[in-house]
This record gives sequence, structure tokens and C-alpha cells, in this order.
Amino acid sequence: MPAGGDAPPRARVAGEPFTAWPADLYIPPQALEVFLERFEGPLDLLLYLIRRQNIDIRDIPVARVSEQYVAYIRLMRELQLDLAGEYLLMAALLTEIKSRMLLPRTAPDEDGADEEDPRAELVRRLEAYERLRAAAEQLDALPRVGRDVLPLTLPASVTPPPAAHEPLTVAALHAAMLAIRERQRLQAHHRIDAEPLSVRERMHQLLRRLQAAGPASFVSLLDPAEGREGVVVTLLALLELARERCIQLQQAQPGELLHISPLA
Amino acid sequence: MTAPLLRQVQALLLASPEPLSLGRLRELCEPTPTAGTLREAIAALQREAEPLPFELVEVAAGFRYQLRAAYTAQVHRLWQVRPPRHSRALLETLALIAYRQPVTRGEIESVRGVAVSTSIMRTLLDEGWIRAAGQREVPGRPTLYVTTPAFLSDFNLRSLDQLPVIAMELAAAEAPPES
Amino acid sequence: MTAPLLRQVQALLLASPEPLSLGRLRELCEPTPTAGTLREAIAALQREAEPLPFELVEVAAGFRYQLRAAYTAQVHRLWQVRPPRHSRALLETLALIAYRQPVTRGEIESVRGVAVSTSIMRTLLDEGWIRAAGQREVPGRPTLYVTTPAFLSDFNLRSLDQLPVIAMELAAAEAPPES
Repeated sequence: MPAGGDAPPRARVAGEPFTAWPADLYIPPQALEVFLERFEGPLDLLLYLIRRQNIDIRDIPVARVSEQYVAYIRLMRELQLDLAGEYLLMAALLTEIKSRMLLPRTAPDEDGADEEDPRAELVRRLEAYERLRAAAEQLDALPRVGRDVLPLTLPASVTPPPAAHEPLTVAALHAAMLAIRERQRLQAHHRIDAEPLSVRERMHQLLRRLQAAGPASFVSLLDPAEGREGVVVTLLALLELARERCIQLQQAQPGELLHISPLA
Repeated sequence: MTAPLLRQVQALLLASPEPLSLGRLRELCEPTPTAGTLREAIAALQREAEPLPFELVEVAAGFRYQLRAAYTAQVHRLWQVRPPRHSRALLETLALIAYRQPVTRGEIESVRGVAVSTSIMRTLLDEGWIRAAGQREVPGRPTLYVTTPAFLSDFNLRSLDQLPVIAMELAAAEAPPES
Repeated sequence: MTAPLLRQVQALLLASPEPLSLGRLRELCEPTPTAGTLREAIAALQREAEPLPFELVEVAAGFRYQLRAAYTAQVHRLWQVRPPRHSRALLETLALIAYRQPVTRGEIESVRGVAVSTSIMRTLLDEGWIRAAGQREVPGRPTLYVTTPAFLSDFNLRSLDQLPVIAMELAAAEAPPES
């Protein structure tokens, strides 16, 4: 697999560095998912798109890159990846820059100070993030205790008197265990987030429910346990159902309750 | 690349928080030495350590490096000037062993999400609060740890049942994801 | 009778679960050596360890003996653990704190372009690599984070100056936006 520019591999598939996007190659969905999950956010994804094509970061063809960016976002959504809101924000920013680029540039004023390129701020952020990424890699390469080096501690042949220790109590043990459980609970929560909620499946559920129980408010269709992702999936499923003319969405005024009723 | 047997054995013994038996050492060295070669290597390490402040001794459970008695006073001063504080890491490690026994070091690490340092295991062993109790019959046969009667008496417990109850969620969360 | 300085130092370093500074070593040795003599003893111990599977290194918190990297894989097999790997998100967060300290979580997020998860901050705090150090005097008074000496020691560094050179560029990057 040819490397895309000198970009570091973004993912490994079957041990092979995955740097280039093979245009006509069928990618098994799992590999694709692994590849897409590796992006650490919108800046990371944008940098990948730019570096892969050997584009000069100071002269980004915004229209082209923004199109590719949106294509990736769509792909990530189709694969039900947990998409942070920042990805959508970046899509909006790219669109805004694109439109500002279409406006005629004003002539330099008397100080000779040119109006700033609409891309300048984005370029600064991309460069700062790229430096951070490099710094993180260098940090990771340092020999680390626990991974690369193990400090040695030898026992004494005569155990030192135990009096010096702070007293330990059952209560302290109990508290330690509770702290562990709390952390695990948080981690378990994250695992739920990562679990794919399928829009397709949700569409079926919602339709069955609406047909059985009749009209409902949007809020009543949500399950608090599913969190933000649940809201997004439910909303997407409803929009999809409305588009397919299976349901009707009604709202008296902006900000009021959204009512959903099944269509025959 | 494999290091000379002598250095492999030395590295393993220096880093292990508990004594290693000949059998364990043979399993861990590469290529697997004969018992005779291994014994020779240990004897060589013992001779090598003669002028040094630590010695390689054989105890019931196997071989271990320890500081020589002549340095005890010095080491005690080390503790006295700044008594070892029980860190949160130590407390959590002990709690996991108490509540979940028998457990392996790897299991503790996977629950805590961070490496358990050798010095923590060593402290718990030195305090006499935990001990090795066999090996889990999985590849690599990692050591299983349990708490000791000394742990119960130091914590004023008559039995493990007296530990405050922790909801079952923890045990459940540990199990491999079903569904 | 007291043991030679060289061996006293070696015994202390091997007994201590944490690195020992020159000052601490001087306190603990008998008779109290001059800083120069002590440095010479340490240098001699470092040379002595050259053919051995362990080395004597200086990190932020002082001196410590540690197993050489070439032997750690073998020891990890002993424990049946895969050394914990840290995610890119965590390393990027840590790098930013290391190079730009003190920084707030918001500042980290603005450079990375995504939210920093609570579990990452918690892991970094749990590892003892970062700590809160006051608040930025802006609305909301967000917590400022800095790295700790333990971070340096765990990454085999003596001081922040030893961070890889990328440091310069990152630190030179524009001042944090006042989100």
C-alpha cells in the first residue's frame, strides 16, 4: 500500500500501515471503521486530508477539501461512529471560509496591510495541532516507567519495623473499593457511548411504537440512559421516517413540543 | 536477540516482587535452560554478588535478591526519615485483592487501568498482608494473590465476610461483556 | 565498621522505592560524604552497571536503579501483563500540559479541536503526572494544570528542558486564546 506523502500511518490494517485512501478498493467495513475511529477530531481529519494530497497547508483549496471532509463525516455517520459535535462545527466553518473566499478581496490599505486571508486562522490552528501531534509522538517515544523501564526495589533481609506506617483501616479499604467502582462505572458509561445505535433499527422501533400507541411527543420517545447519542439517533430516525412519509412531525411554534404521529 | 542466560535470570530475580522457583525461572528464560545450567547460572550470580550489598538467597518459595543484613541499619534509616506512606495505588491494590481474591496482578491492572508497581506488591508481601496462592491455569500461569490471616488481624477482622459490602456491580463489570 | 560509601549508596538506591536525591543520599550515608565524593561514587556505580541488566539513571526526583529496556519484555511475561498503552488523546493532552504549562482544560480543547474527556484528565491525575495549580483569573476561574516531578521521573527526564525539542515550537506557538 503506497504511503500518502510523509504522513505517518493513521491506522494499521492487518499490521500494514494504512496511510492512503485506496480509491477503488473495497474496504471491509470493520477495517474502515478502525480507520475512521482513529481520527482524534476535526483537525486531525483535516490534516490527514491535506497531508495525504501533499497540499501546501498555507494554500488549502478550501472547496475541494471541504467536500472531502463532508464525505468523510457522512461515512462516519453511516457507520454509526460516535461523532463529536466539533466535527459538524468544522464543516460549518469550512463552508463559511469557502463563501468568504468567493467575495472580492479589498485592496491593500495605505499601511500596505493586506486583509487577512479567510483561511489564516484555520491554518494557524492546523499548524498548532500538527506540532502538538508531533510532540505527543515524541513524548510517547521516551522510555517510560512501567512500559520500558522498571525501577528496582530490593527487600531488606530484615524487615524494617512496621511502626512507621500510617495506620490502615477497613474504612480506607472500603473507600478505595468504592473509588474503583466509581471509575469503572464511568468507563462502563463510555463503553455504552461507543456501542453503535443503529438509525435503521431505531426507525423500526419507533414506527412499531407509534403504530401501537399512537401519537407521542418527541421527549417521550427518548431514553435518558442512551444519553446524547440516543437523542441524535432518535432524531435522525424520525427525520428519516418523515422523509419516507411514514410519520408526521408537528410543532405549534418554534421551541414548543414536537409531536409525532404515524401516517397510515 | 536474547541476552545471556545469566543476565536474564538476574533481571527476572531483581524485578520480581516475590521469590522465583527454579521451575518458574525455566519457564521464563529463553531458550529454556536445563535445570543444571540454570543452577550453574544462579551459583555464578551468587559468587558475583559476594562483594555487593545484596545477596541471592534461596528461601522456601524459591530464589530472591535481598539486601545484606549488614546494611539493615542504613535501610531502616531510609524508612525512618520518611516513613513509607500508603499511596492510593497501594490501598486500591490491597482492596482489590481483599475483595476479589484470588486475583492476578494482570487482573488488578486491568481493573485499575494502570500498572501495579513492583514496590507496591513487595510492600504488601512484606507487610504479610498478601501471599501468592498458586497460579491461574491460563497461558503464562500468572501468580494468584490472596490475603493472609495477618491481614485480617491487622485490620481487626474476624473473617473476610466482615469487609463492608460492595454492591455486586463491580464483579459484574469485570466479567467479559456478554450480550 | 561502616561499609564503603560506594556500597552504602548502592544499598540505599536499591532499597528505596523512589528515586533518591543527592541531598537525601548525603543524609543517609555515614560518614556524611561531600557532594563531590558522592557524585564520584554514583559515576563509579554507573560504570559498574554497564554490563549488567540494570542501570543507574538520574531523573527529576533523583537517582534510581532500573531494569534496562531490553529486559522489560521478559519481566512483563512474568507478570502476564501487557504494558499499559496510552491513547493518542491522552498523550496529546499530556504533551500540551507539559509544553505549555500552566494550561486550562479549555485551552487544551482549543488546540486539539475536541473536548478532553474527564477520564483522560482523571487518568493523568491518577498517574500523578499532572496536578491542579491554581486557577486562571478569567471568568469561571478555570483550573490550571501543570506537570509533576513524577511525570518527569516516569518519562526518564531530569527536567522539563529535556523534553524533546519540539518543545520550543509548541511553547512558542501563539498565546492561549482567552476562550
